[in-house]
Order: sequence, then C-alpha cells, then structure tokens
Amino acid sequence: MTVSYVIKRLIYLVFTALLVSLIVFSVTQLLPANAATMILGEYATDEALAILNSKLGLDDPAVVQYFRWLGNVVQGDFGISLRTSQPVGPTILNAFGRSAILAITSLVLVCIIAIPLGVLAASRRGKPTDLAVSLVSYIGVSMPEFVLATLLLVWLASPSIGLFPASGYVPFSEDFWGALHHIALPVLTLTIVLTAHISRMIRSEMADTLEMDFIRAGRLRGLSRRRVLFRHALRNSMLPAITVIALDVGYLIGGVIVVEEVFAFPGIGRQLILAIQNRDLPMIQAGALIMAASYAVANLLADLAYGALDKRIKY
Amino acid sequence: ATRADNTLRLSVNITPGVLNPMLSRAAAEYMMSEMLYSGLTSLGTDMTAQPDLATEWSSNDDVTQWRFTLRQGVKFSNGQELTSKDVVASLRKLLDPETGAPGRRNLGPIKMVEADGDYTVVVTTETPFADLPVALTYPTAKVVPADIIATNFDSLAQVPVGSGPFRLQEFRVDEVAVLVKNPEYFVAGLPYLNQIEIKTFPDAAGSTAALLAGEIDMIHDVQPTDFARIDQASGVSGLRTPSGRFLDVVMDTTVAPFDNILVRQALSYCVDREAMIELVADGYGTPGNDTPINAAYHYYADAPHKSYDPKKAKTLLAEAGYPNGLDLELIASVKPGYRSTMAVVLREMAKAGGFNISVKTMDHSSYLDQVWKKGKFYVGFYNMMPTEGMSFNLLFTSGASWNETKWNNTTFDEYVRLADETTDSEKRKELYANAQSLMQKEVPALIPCFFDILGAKADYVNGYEQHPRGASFAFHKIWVGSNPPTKS
Amino acid sequence: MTQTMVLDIKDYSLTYQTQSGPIRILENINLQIAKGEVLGLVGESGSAKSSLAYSVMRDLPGQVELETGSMWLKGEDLMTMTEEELMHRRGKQISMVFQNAATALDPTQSLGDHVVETLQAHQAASKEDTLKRVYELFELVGLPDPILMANKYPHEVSGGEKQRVVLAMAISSNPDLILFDEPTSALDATTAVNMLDLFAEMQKKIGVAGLFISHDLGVVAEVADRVAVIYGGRIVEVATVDDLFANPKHPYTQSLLASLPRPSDIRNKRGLKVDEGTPPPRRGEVPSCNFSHRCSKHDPAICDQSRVFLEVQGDRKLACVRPDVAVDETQASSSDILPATTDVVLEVKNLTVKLGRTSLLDELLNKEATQVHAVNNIDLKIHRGETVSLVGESGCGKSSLARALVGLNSFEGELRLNGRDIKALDEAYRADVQIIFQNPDSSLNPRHTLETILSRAIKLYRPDIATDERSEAIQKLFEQVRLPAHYRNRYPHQLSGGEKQRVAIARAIAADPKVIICDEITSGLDAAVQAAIVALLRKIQQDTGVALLFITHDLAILRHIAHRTAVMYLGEIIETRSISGLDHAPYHPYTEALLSSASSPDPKTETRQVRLKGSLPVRTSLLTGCGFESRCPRRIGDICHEQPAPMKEVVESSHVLKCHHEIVDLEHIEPVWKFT
Amino acid sequence: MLFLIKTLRALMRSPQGAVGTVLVFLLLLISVFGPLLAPQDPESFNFGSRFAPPSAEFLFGTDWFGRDLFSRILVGARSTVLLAILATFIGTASGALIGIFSGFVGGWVDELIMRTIDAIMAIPGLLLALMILTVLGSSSLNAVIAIGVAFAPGMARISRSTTLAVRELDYVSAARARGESKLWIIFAEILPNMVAPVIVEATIRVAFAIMTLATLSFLGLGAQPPSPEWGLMIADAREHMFRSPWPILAPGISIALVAIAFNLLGDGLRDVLNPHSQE
Ligand SMILES: Nc1ncnc2c1ncn2[C@@H]1O[C@H](COP(=O)(O)OP(=O)(O)OP(=O)(O)O)[C@@H](O)[C@H]1O
Ligand SMILES: Nc1ncnc2c1ncn2[C@@H]1O[C@H](COP(=O)(O)OP(=O)(O)OP(=O)(O)O)[C@@H](O)[C@H]1O
Ligand SMILES: [Mg+2]
Ligand SMILES: [Mg+2]
Repeated sequence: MTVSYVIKRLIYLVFTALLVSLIVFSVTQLLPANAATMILGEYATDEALAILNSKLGLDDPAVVQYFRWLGNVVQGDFGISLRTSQPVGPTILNAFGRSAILAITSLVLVCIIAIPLGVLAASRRGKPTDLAVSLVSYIGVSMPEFVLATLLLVWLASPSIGLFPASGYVPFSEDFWGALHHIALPVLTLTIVLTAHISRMIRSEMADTLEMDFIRAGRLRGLSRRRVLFRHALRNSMLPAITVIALDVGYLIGGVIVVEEVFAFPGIGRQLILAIQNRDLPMIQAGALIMAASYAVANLLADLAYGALDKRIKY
Repeated sequence: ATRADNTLRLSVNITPGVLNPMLSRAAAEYMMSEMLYSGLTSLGTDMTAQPDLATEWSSNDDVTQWRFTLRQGVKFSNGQELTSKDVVASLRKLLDPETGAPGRRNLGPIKMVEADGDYTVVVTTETPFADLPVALTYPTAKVVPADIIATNFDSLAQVPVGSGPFRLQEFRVDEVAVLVKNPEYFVAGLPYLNQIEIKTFPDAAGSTAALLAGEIDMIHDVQPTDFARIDQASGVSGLRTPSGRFLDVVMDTTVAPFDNILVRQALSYCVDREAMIELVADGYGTPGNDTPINAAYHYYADAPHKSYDPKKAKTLLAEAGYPNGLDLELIASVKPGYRSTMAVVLREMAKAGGFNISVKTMDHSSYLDQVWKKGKFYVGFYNMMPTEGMSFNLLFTSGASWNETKWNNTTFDEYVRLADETTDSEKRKELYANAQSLMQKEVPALIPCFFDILGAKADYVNGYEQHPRGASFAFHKIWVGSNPPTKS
Repeated sequence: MTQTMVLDIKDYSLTYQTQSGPIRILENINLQIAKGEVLGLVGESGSAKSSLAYSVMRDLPGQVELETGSMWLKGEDLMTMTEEELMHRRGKQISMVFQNAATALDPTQSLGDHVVETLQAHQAASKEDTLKRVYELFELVGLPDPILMANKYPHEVSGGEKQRVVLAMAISSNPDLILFDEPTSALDATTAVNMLDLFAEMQKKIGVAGLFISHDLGVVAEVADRVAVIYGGRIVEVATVDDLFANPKHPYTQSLLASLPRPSDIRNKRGLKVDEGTPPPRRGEVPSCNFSHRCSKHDPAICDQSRVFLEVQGDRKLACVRPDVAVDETQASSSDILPATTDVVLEVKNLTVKLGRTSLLDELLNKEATQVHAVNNIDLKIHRGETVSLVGESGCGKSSLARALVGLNSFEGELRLNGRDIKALDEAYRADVQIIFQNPDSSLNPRHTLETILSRAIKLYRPDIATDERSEAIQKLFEQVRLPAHYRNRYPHQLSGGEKQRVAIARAIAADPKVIICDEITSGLDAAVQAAIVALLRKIQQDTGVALLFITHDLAILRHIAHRTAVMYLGEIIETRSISGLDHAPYHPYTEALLSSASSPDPKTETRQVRLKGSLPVRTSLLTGCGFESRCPRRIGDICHEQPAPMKEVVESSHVLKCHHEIVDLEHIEPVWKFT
Repeated sequence: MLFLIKTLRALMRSPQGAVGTVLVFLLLLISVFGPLLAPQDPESFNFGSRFAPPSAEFLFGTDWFGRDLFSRILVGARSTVLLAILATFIGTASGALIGIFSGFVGGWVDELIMRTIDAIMAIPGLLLALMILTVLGSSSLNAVIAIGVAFAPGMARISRSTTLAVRELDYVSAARARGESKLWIIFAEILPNMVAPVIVEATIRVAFAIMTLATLSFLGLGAQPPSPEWGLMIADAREHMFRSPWPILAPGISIALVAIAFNLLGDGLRDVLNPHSQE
C-alpha cells in the first residue's frame, strides 16, 4: 500500500463529492416550488415571493447559484439554512454527530453479534442451529426498518409497557442514562436489521471459504476444528466481509433516515427530509455531501484495511 | 404554592424556526413571539380585544380613526423605553409590502399610522373598520424597537429584542428554546414562571409518551387520536376547546364542473357531517355547515345542518348534466395529516352520490406551489380567525387575499362590507346571518366540520386557559404547582 | 501380513448418494503398501484416484450411501476411528500432499506459521524448538534461506516453492504414510521434474511409505516401486513399474501405454493409439467387468459370467479373465508426418507485445505505466502444410504471441500473410488465421448450441455459402472432426473435453484458414484423447495443407505432430529447430533443460538430468544481457549478463539458436536421451 | 423453456428454493387474483366495527374506518408485489445494459461511467428516491421509477464486474478474433452468460424493492390513499397504533413475508444457477 494509492483514492473521493453535489444540485433544481414558497407559506403574495427570491439569490441562473455555493463551500462556508436562518455547517454537523452515535453504536453491536452468529451457522451447515440462525436472519433482512421500528414502538414503548421512550433525543452530555434510554429503540432497530444482513453474509462467505482446499488441507494436517474454523476460515471470510460491511454503511445511512423519521430522532436523516420538504437547498446539499462522504470514507477505510490485512493486495 | 424551579416544559410538534416576530407563520412561532414581544392589543378567549401595550382605545363615530393610549415605562429587553414611535415604525414595517410579512393583509384597511405624542398612536383606515382593535391582535403585529427596524431588521432573526413577559436564553433549532422570566415585565407580579423550555417533538406519539413519563408538563397540540389516551391517564388531563378551526374542500367556482352550483350542492349533500367528525377528528369537533363560522364565533347563525342525502345528490348531479356520475381528483397536502383523511372519507361518502373521487396527496411545498389558490379541487386548512369579518374577508369576499374559490358574490361582499362598517351588534348579527345562509346555499367550499383545539397538561400546571383561536397562549399566567412530576 | 503393511485396504467399496441417485465411486479396492514402499496409482480423469485418497484420510466430500470393507493403518482400523482419534493420526501418521499447493495454503498465513501450526498440533515443544525444526524442514525440502522463506506469504513465492512447503508439512511429523495427489500436475515441466527428484530423495532419506497418484504414467514411473492402475473406480492391474511398462496385461493398461508418446518414437516409427472411450458406467447395474464396453476382446460368454475381481496372476494382480488374448494394434496412427512445403504463409519480424493497462488517473498523474514485455522482438516463419510447435515454460509469452497474431493483443513489428503486409487485421486476415484455445470449457459459449457456434463462423467467413446451405456445411464440418451429426443441437456442457476441443477445431476450419494457432489445446486432456486430437489435426493438415502453430509445454507429443519447434524463453525465441534433429546436440542450454524434464514412460530410454533452479522472472524492462542468464547451468560469465546473446545458425539452415556459446561447443554436449 | 423447467425442478430440490418458489407463486396468484378473492370491498367503511380484532367476519380485523384488513391486504398485494417487480425490472435492465456497455467498452468511458456510478451510489438510495419522487410527485408509478433509478447503479456495478470476468473468457476472445460485431459480442456472447448472476441479484432485489416501495409510501411519497398499498397502510395506521395493533401487524407481516419469499427464491436460484453446483 503506497502513499500514492491513498492520494489517488483521496482524489477520487473529492471527485465523488463534487459529482454528488452536482447531481444533488441538479435534482433540486427540478424540485417544484422553492424555499421562498415555503418560507412564506400560505401567506405568499407574488410580490413578496419575488422579493424573497431575489434576497435569497434564488432567481440567479442555476450555474451561478451552483458555483456560488461551491465557492463558499471551498472556503468552509456551507451557507445559511433557508428554513431556519441558522448557519448550515454547525446544524448539520450536530445532526450528523447524533446520527453517527446511532450508526456507530449499531455497527459495533452488529459486529459483536453478527460475526459469531454467522460463524456458528456456517460451521453447523444444515443443522438446526444453522436453520434457526438462517430463519431469524431471513426475517431480519425481510423486515423494512420502518415496520420493525413501528412494531418495536408498539411493543416496547406502548403506554402499558413503556419500557422505552417512543421518540426524541437527550444529549449524552446532559443525561447519560437518559440518552442511552432514548437511543435504545433506534439502535435496536438498526442492529436487528443489520445483524441479519451481516450474519447472513458472514455465513455465506464462511460457507464458501469452508469449501476451499486450504480448509481441507488444514483439517487433514490434523488441526483442531476450532483452529480451522477461527484461524483459517474466519480470517479469510472476514476480508470480503469488511468490504460488505463498508458497503452496508451506505445501507445504514439509508436505514438511519427511516429510523430517525419513525423515532423522531433529530439526526441528519430527519434534517435532510425536512430540508427536502422545505426546499432548503444549502441544507440538502450539505446533508447529501456529508452522507456521501461518510460512505466514501467508509469504503476507503475498508479498502485500506483490506490491503493491510490481506497480504496479496498490492496497491 | 409553586414548584421550586417553577419551570414549564412544553412540547410543540413543529420547531419554531423564524424568530423575527413579523415573519412568523406557525403556532410555535406565534407562541415564541407572544412570550418575547407585546402588541397593542391581545385577544381574549372570548374573542375580544384586551389591553396589552395599549391600555385603552377609542374611535371616531364612523369608525375610520382609532386612538390607542400606550402604557408608560415599558422597557425593551435592550433597556430602551417603548414609545409610540416604536409602535408606528413597527406597524408601518408590517404593512410595507417589501417586508413580506405574512399578516399584512389581516390588519384591516389601514391607511395611516401616526404618533400623537410619546404615548398615543393614531390609526386611520380607508373604510370604516369596527374590528380594528381585534385585528391588531394578529400574532405578527408585535412591536419592536424603531431603530432596529431602521438599521438592522434582519438581526431579529437571531437576536430578539422585545417587551414580552419572557426573554430568550437559549435557542437550538429542532431541539429546544429556553425562555426565562422578564423581571421588568410591565404587568406587576407576572409572569409566574421562572422559565419555559419549548421542546420539539415532531412525532405525536413521542410527545404523548414524554408527557405520560413526566418528561414534559404540557403539550400544546394533541392529535385527536391520542387525546382519549392522555385524558384517561392519571396525573395528566386533556384540554379541549371548541374552535373555529376547519378543513374545507375548495372548489374553483369559475371552472367546470364547479361553476355549476348544482354540482357543489350535490357534493354538499354527500357529507355525513357527524360521521365526518368521528372519522376525521375522532369525535373532537363540531359539525360545519359549509360556512367558516361556527358556534365559537359571536355571530354564528344556527341553521339546521345539511343532511347526508346521496339520493338527492345524485338527482342534483343528473340535473347538472352528469347522470352517470362525475370523476374528480381531490388534492390534499400531507400537512397536517387529517387533510388526506378527510379526502379519503369524502371520497367514500361521495361514492353513493355519484362522485368518483380519486385522492392525490402532495408534499406541502409542492402543494403551496402548484395547488394552493390555483387548484380547482383541494383540501384547505384554516385556523380560527378573531372575527367573522376577518374570516370572510380573508377567504370568500371578491377581494379576499386567499380567494381560492373565486366565488365573487356581490351580495355576499355587500353583507360583509356593511358588517365591517357598523358597530351596531344587532345589525351585524343580521348581516352575518345573511352571509352565512348565502354560503350554505351556494356552497363555494365544503366545510364539513370544525376541529376542537386539543391540548394536554400535567395536573400540577395551573392557570392555563386554552384559547379557541389556537394562536394565543398567555403563558405568563401559568404557574407550576407544588406536586411536581415524579421523574425517574 | 497385515502387521507389516503400513496401509492395507481390504475390499473397500464406496457409494455416494447424489440428487440423481446413488453413484458408485470405488468398488472392491484391495491395496497394500509396505513400509518404505511407494505405490503409484494411475488412471484417467474421473477414475476416482482422489476419492481413494480421501477415503484413506477418512474425509469424504460426498454424502455416503454405502461404505464397506476395511482400511488398516499399521494394524489400526481407520474406518472405526472417531473424529478425535483421526485428528491425532492426520498429519502425524498419515499426511497428504494436494495437487494444487496454491490453494492448499491459507493466503493469510505465513509459510512458516503453516508448518509451526502443524507441528504444534501434534507435539508440545517450545517455540524455539519448533522454529528450529521448521528451518530444518525447509532446508530439507530444498528451500534456500529458510528464515526468509518462513516469513513469506503464499502469494509471494512460486508454485514450486509452495509445493515444497506443503511437502515440508507432510513430512514434519515423520509420518508412516504420505498420500500424493497429483503433486506435480499444476507445475511447469522444469519445476515438476525438480519436485519429482525431491520426492524420490525424501523417500530415500526418511523411508516413508507413499501412495503416489497421477494420471501421467511417465511421472509415476519416476517415483513408484509398484503401480496400480485404476479404471472407473476399480483397480484393474497392479505390478512393479518395470513389469507393467514392459508387459502390460490388462487391455486398459495396454491401451493407456499405447497412446503415450515416448522419446524413442521417431526412431522406432511408433504411432500413438487413438482410443477415446467413454467412461465406464457408475450408476445402475453393476457390470462384471467395467472395461468391457470398450474392450476389443470383450467376449460376453467369458467376460460376463461373473464379477471379474482383481486376482494374482503370475507376477502381478490383474482384473481380466482373458489376459492372454492379444489386442490388435491397427488403431494406432502412423508416425509419419508429411513434409511441409517451402512457401511461407505467415511471417513475423521484430514482433513485440507489451501488456498492462494504465488508468486515466495514472496517466494524468504522469505515472509510469508498468508494462510487461510479454513478447520481445521475435522472428518466426511458418510454411504451408507445416506445423511449428512453440514450447516454453508457463508465462514465457506463448499465449501473448498467439493472441497478438489473431488481433487480441496489440503488437509492434511486421506481420506478413502470404507475402501481404498486414497493417490492420482485416476480414481476410481474420479468416485466414484462426485460433483454438487451451481450455475447451471456456472457449465455447455455454449458452450456444454447437449449431450456432459453427454457423457463426460460416456466416462470417464463408459468404459464398448461402444461408440455406449452411446446415449442410455444418454437417460436413461435423464429419471432418468426427463428431456424430446429432450433436448439433447439444450445448457444450453436454460434451466431453475431447469432444469440445473437436468443436473448437471445427469452428477453426470452417473458415478454410491458411493458419491455425493451437494454444495448448491438448494439455487438459487425457493421453488417449490427446492422441486422438493430434491425429485429427494431422489429418486435417494433410487434407487442406493448413499451417499450424502448435503451442504446447508437453515436449513428448511434439514428435507426433510438429515439423519444427521454436523454443521460447522470457518473451524471446531462443531456438528454432527441426523435430527430426531433436535427439541431437547442439541444444540451447534452456532447450536442453526443457527436454530433459519431460518424463518418459519408456523403461528403455534413459533421460539425462539437467535441472534448472529458480523460476521464470518477469520481463518489465528490456534486459541488457541474455534472458536465461540468471538460471543458465552453462553460464559463461559476465558477458551473459552484459550483452544480448547473438542469434547463431547451425549448419543446417533451419536450425538457429541464441547463445553466447559457440555452436561447436554446444555440439559436443551429450544427447539428452540414451536409447537402449 | 426446457431450461426453465430444469431450473424449476432443481429449485424444488432445496428447501429454500422450494419454499421460496411456492410462496412466490402463491403471491403472484394473489397479486393477479387478489381483488377477486377479497371478501369485502377494501375501501368501504364499516362504521360499526372500527378497530375490530380478527374474527370470522374480518380475518385480519379492521382498521380505524372499519375497513376489512384481509381484503385490503389481498387487493394491495397487486400494487405492492407487481410494482416491486416492475421497479426491479427497470433497475435491472437499465443497470445491466449500462454495466455491460461500460465493462465491454472499457478505457476512459468505463472509468467515467464507473466514477459517476460511484458518486450516485454514495448518495443513499432512499435519499435519491426521495428526491426523485419529490420532483416527479408522489404516486406509485413514480415510486417505481425512483426505485428503478436508485437500483440501476448497483446493478450496473454487478453486471460490469460480471462482464469483465466474462469478457476475459476464451469464447469472447474467440468472437473478437473472429471479427464479430460489438453488438453480437455484447448481446449474444456476453449477455446470456451473465443473466444468471443478474437474475439472482434481481430476485433478491425484488424483496428490497418491496421494502423500499413500502418505505416510500410510508414516508408519504408512494401510493395514494386510500389505496391498500401495504406501506401506506402502516403509515396511516401509526396514528392509531396504541388503539389496535392489527392495522400495523397485518401489512407489516405481509411485507416481511413477501420479502422472505423473494429472498428464499433468490437464494435458491443462486444455488441452482451457480455453475459449481451443477452436476
Ligand atoms: N462428492 C461427490 N459426490 C458425488 N460424486 C463425486 C463426488 N466426488 C467425486 N465424485 C465422482 O467420483 C468420480 C471420481 O472422482 P475423483 O475426483 O476421485 O477422480 P480423479 O481420478 O481424482 O479425477 P481427476 O484426475 O480429474 O482428479 C467422478 O466421476 C466424480 O464425479
Ligand atoms: N493482461 C496482462 N497484463 C500484464 N501482464 C500480463 C497480462 N497477460 C499476461 N501477462 C504476463 O505476460 C507474460 C506472458 O504471458 P502468457 O500468457 O503469454 O504466457 P504463456 O507462455 O502463454 O503461459 P502459460 O503456459 O501459462 O499459458 C506473463 O508474465 C504474464 O504474467
Ligand atoms: Mg483428482
Ligand atoms: Mg498460455
């Protein structure tokens, strides 16, 4: 792995981010209505609209708007939210931070649960354990987040049980246990869905690896079952798993959007939906950019990790 | 006795976004500006004008000129004294089309605003306008310092400068706004509360759960579906006030098929109004009679409700030239949720009457852009207005700024104009009754039911009087009792 | 007797259950291996050689339907052992070396750790002792610089080195028995022969018993004491190497040997037997003799009376009830190759092929492209009716040249077809120069019927054939390559390997080409099938006068098809010579080593040993000196490193070679083969 | 045809394949004949039986308008399942074509296409669909298009990598050496040999499309009320979730079941179409 490889990837990353912003911007240009309509709401008059449009610079040609936006971003200025008149940068970073807590907690939990589960299933192929794990993971991957989340809400947050709050968010800085209590359901939802996904993946990777010659060779050298399973099979299955987990970051981000909506969790997903609903262009752009960047960075990290772990890969 | 911290934690469902009081549009924003600012008059729960900055007011005989006497010694939060020049500047700014203030057209036909000395403001109207003191209770009609208007109006979006009972301490969009007691408030002894935390719970279930768990003390706006549940729980109680808030089905009376009065009438016979209340408002409402006025207003004319009569509807429709029924597309914005519920229920009810309605929902932005005031058949939503005249003038007179139906009935216009210009209550009653019955007959819009204002609070919250208009709150009169929530 | 045997398999049978019913894998196997003895096991692909090895290891891949008999390892019955007990035997008492070392090693584990792990599984020892033992073992299997080696990962070393590591693991616990499952077939000839030497040496040193599996009789002959021939899951003949080669008794063994080329074939004018039999039935009724369906001396009255078992018959064990009836040898093709003409069809001059792709960003970043000079500056001529064989190690650039000639690789240099200068490969050129690929499984589109495959070629190249006559043309092609006509609607996967290759040949000759390039088209095939394909090509050449560029790494088959051979090393043709002179010096030192590494099943031929060390380097930039210099056993000195070797002509003008040695010096070299 | 029968037979042999095939078959039947099977009008209100629990009259109970959930599920199957298949088809077909083209042409065209696809894939699919739908306006058909567009890049990537693998195979080299046209090579040589992985992927994606479609309806951007689209049913039922769980459970379990069916079928197909598993 060379420095030049990393540089190359970073260039790609910037290129990707640029392309993402361009795509998102183009799509937003097509959106019916604009921020001014939303700001004025059901009180708009044509003159008021025109005034607000020119004040917000929404009447400039799209190209001018895009490059103005880009120019500011390059200087680290993400603009002012059209919906709330608050600066976009801090708002989106805050929201992102909260979402990241959700995502990372889920991801860590998933890794702790899913990997052993997948290994277990693969090593007992066709046995009841495998069937049980497979069945559960089938249900897990087949349950859209919003269904799962709603069901959890009905069961665990219903007034009669009231185990968890139905929604909202408490900052960790304010009340640690309260915060934990509040993220429990969203994290549970994401974890269940992702665990199903990743354990299934690990299982199939493992199953493939277990068919490989070197597994048989290990067995026929008299190595113990455990060693063959964990030292050889798992390690070789983890490599492709890393890539898939990184790709799942994209999936996770999508899941986060839904889960935040269901649990009214003030993260980046909700922020983006609000922004789209309100045609809050700077916010949409910043949100999409930050999501795309986290996806790209996750993939980059995965590739680097892959390169570090798998001695065969030469960048 | 009050609770030690005397802090009220309140939930709203839409985050207050706009802080500038003249630009605010939503209930949560009105709430904030009411706490931070004062106006000339405020709206009582009986829909009359109450003193706020103005302690008394009077008009000339033909009600074209009003004099307001201001309180003395009122201080802005920046320490400046509030005088008539601030009131004049504020009202002028509000009326300036450049400002783009949402409530500009709701204040009445104001021609001129002038100061008469430091503590008197004179307002002159184009035409006689008896309701001016009530009109000036409009939530955006708040007073801000004249020099800020002149030099730095935009700064109000971040830093409020007002004379209300509270002052802003912290504001995080989409999360929380913390307001603290204004020690210099002009009414001695008020407010009772030391602090108010306004928390945003976009999800109704969330705020309900939070209230039940004792994490908040009060919900400003409860969904009809949650109300019974809250009301039954111990330690909390539901608040319910009949209101003039309504959903209407707007029909553009200038285009086919709605230019045919028979079609509109047919549709109005397709509504089972009691069932509608049950299905759309979960029973928390009052039936509507296709006029924006109900019993919550002064001059409500109690007429028998139209019955659900699909047969008659069919006959009318056939008469109108649609013997085989009529296909229509009804558009409903997704905000608030019961717009589409109403659309679906209407669709089902109108089937029997020969209407084949398909429902199309739309996100609110697109709705505002493409449908509102433009579409020919859609679901509108309006809060209660302070007066009958404002409601009519806003929606149904020919010159109404939100003249969605383009009904433009000169007889109706005349009734409303005459009522505006008179102070004689009997005469007004008659005129408004005529206007209402005309609407019932001609059905420019379908107004099947009104929604009650629903809220909820913990039992230890005292002094709160729910306002039927839904845009006034009087938080300065609330205190938190000594049986505080037992929080885990 | 059982007590002295290391392995004693008694009447072992195995049946698997599959989705389409039970399948007999092994039937009534009886085999013994004594201490210190190496038993060779040969048989065609699918004859259940590997299955037998897995049975011995007690690691059955299939779903067992029925398993009978017994299997004794030094007096202990393997078949009754628990998994736990087996774990302690495997790798300690009995180890196995797989066909492909590349896949038998965990890519994420260093070579040293592999051995350490194996050692630790069987005996407790301190870390240092274990490591010391690892280095010892590495030294033993001929890995230079063991410490460096131990830290390397599988992908960092060559195939031969990997196989040595596997061997080191196999012998690490001084086992009683090692099973070798085709341990050399994935290796290059020059590497394979080194490995064979090593096995023999190892065996001598530690006296371990071995079961050596191979489909190549020649290879088995090098290492085994006795040979067992397996056919369709049954052992048909067991004898000592000498007895078996000198006097095969079972008709299958005889046929197997008859289709195997030998170095002495040109001298003896020996042709190869062409017999592509179908494999024996493994399902349904159990035949009394499973070779009878292709046996020329099959007599139902005698052979089908009762199950024919393996029985002692004289100096050997044999499963045949008519051993003394002779087989007629008329099926053997003649060894004569018609002489070629002197008109040049295809000529290349200074042809260079560079491979390696650069990305857009690399180009923008001005990064230097890492290109491989797969073919470097070669000259080659092919005459009408002539077969030129191109030989060389894996990776030397044979395929790159072939692909360049048919427009699949871009190249620099001159190319002439029938004297016509070819700048861009046009329609006419493409029709005239056809290619057949090595792997018949991938060279035919699995989703097309044979009809589609052939009609495409006709449509493209033979516009003279009208659409409605195409069917007839296809018919003719089928006849030409001797495929049954009813195959035309089949899909490739319904054919055997040899049949697929025939389809590929049919596709190539559909264009009526001037040149056919055959890229290792026989290397995946069993000997009998290979002989048949070679015969078919010769027939086609006789009929059409087509020129062939026959790429192969199998030097034994050359004598049966080629007129001339070109030897390639590191992208360069270092020698071109006629086949008739193959048995005589002068040789290029590389050619000499290459020829010497071809294994010979002929007990009457002695092959002189010339061994190469190391493996083929990659040619990225142009070398200054001779490409072979780094491995050359006859390296002169610095001149080899500093100056490119000059092309020298041997008296006979069609023989040229590229070497710093004087031709006269090379002429004194002993011949590679001694025929007795 | 023969191929189809053979595949089916092979499918029936594995438990996943068998269960998946049968379930999917049943589902398709329901999708087509659901409206005929429904015991009640899915839209008519039963004023007297709002929030009824499951009973003989209402197999799955009723919702807040007293509509029969069983009938709604049956009728809604069509808009859910068939539209998901359509969406998958759009995404798969366009993605596969882009992927093959990109992989086959190679060079900077390939690089440009792939970088663009990387960028699109970096935008979460749901977000992309959300934006597209906001542009096009909410409707089931637009949701189908949005999902199709959101699926295409992933599909393009898969088919590109398959193309790259197939492209290196000798029969493609043979076709190139033969001088076949690019169209022939793409459509006759490469395409048929990459349908297997693409079909497997597509089957599993149907499950995903069903979920995404439901999610979009849930977010208010797909089907229009009062259509009995399952995601929309859940979205609307959420308000009433503490009064009766059935309006959520019925469509929720249905969605999961359908997704499971397609996942099973996909996994079954993966095993069957995998060349290694063929005899
Ligand atoms: N797991 C299995 N299930 C069913 N049949 C099998 C299984 N493994 C092998 N066979 C069959 O057993 C026969 C022998 O296979 P085996 O691999 O032992 O042959 P081989 O002699 O080693 O061939 P090769 O030279 O190609 O390696 C073949 O016909 C094969 O199809
Ligand atoms: N696409 C490519 N890019 C870079 N290097 C390549 C490429 N293809 C082949 N090579 C390298 O070119 C050299 C010659 O390869 P080629 O396939 O021509 O050898 P070969 O003699 O046919 O070998 P084999 O006997 O294994 O078929 C090898 O070192 C190989 O690694
Ligand atoms: Mg084998
Ligand atoms: Mg090659």
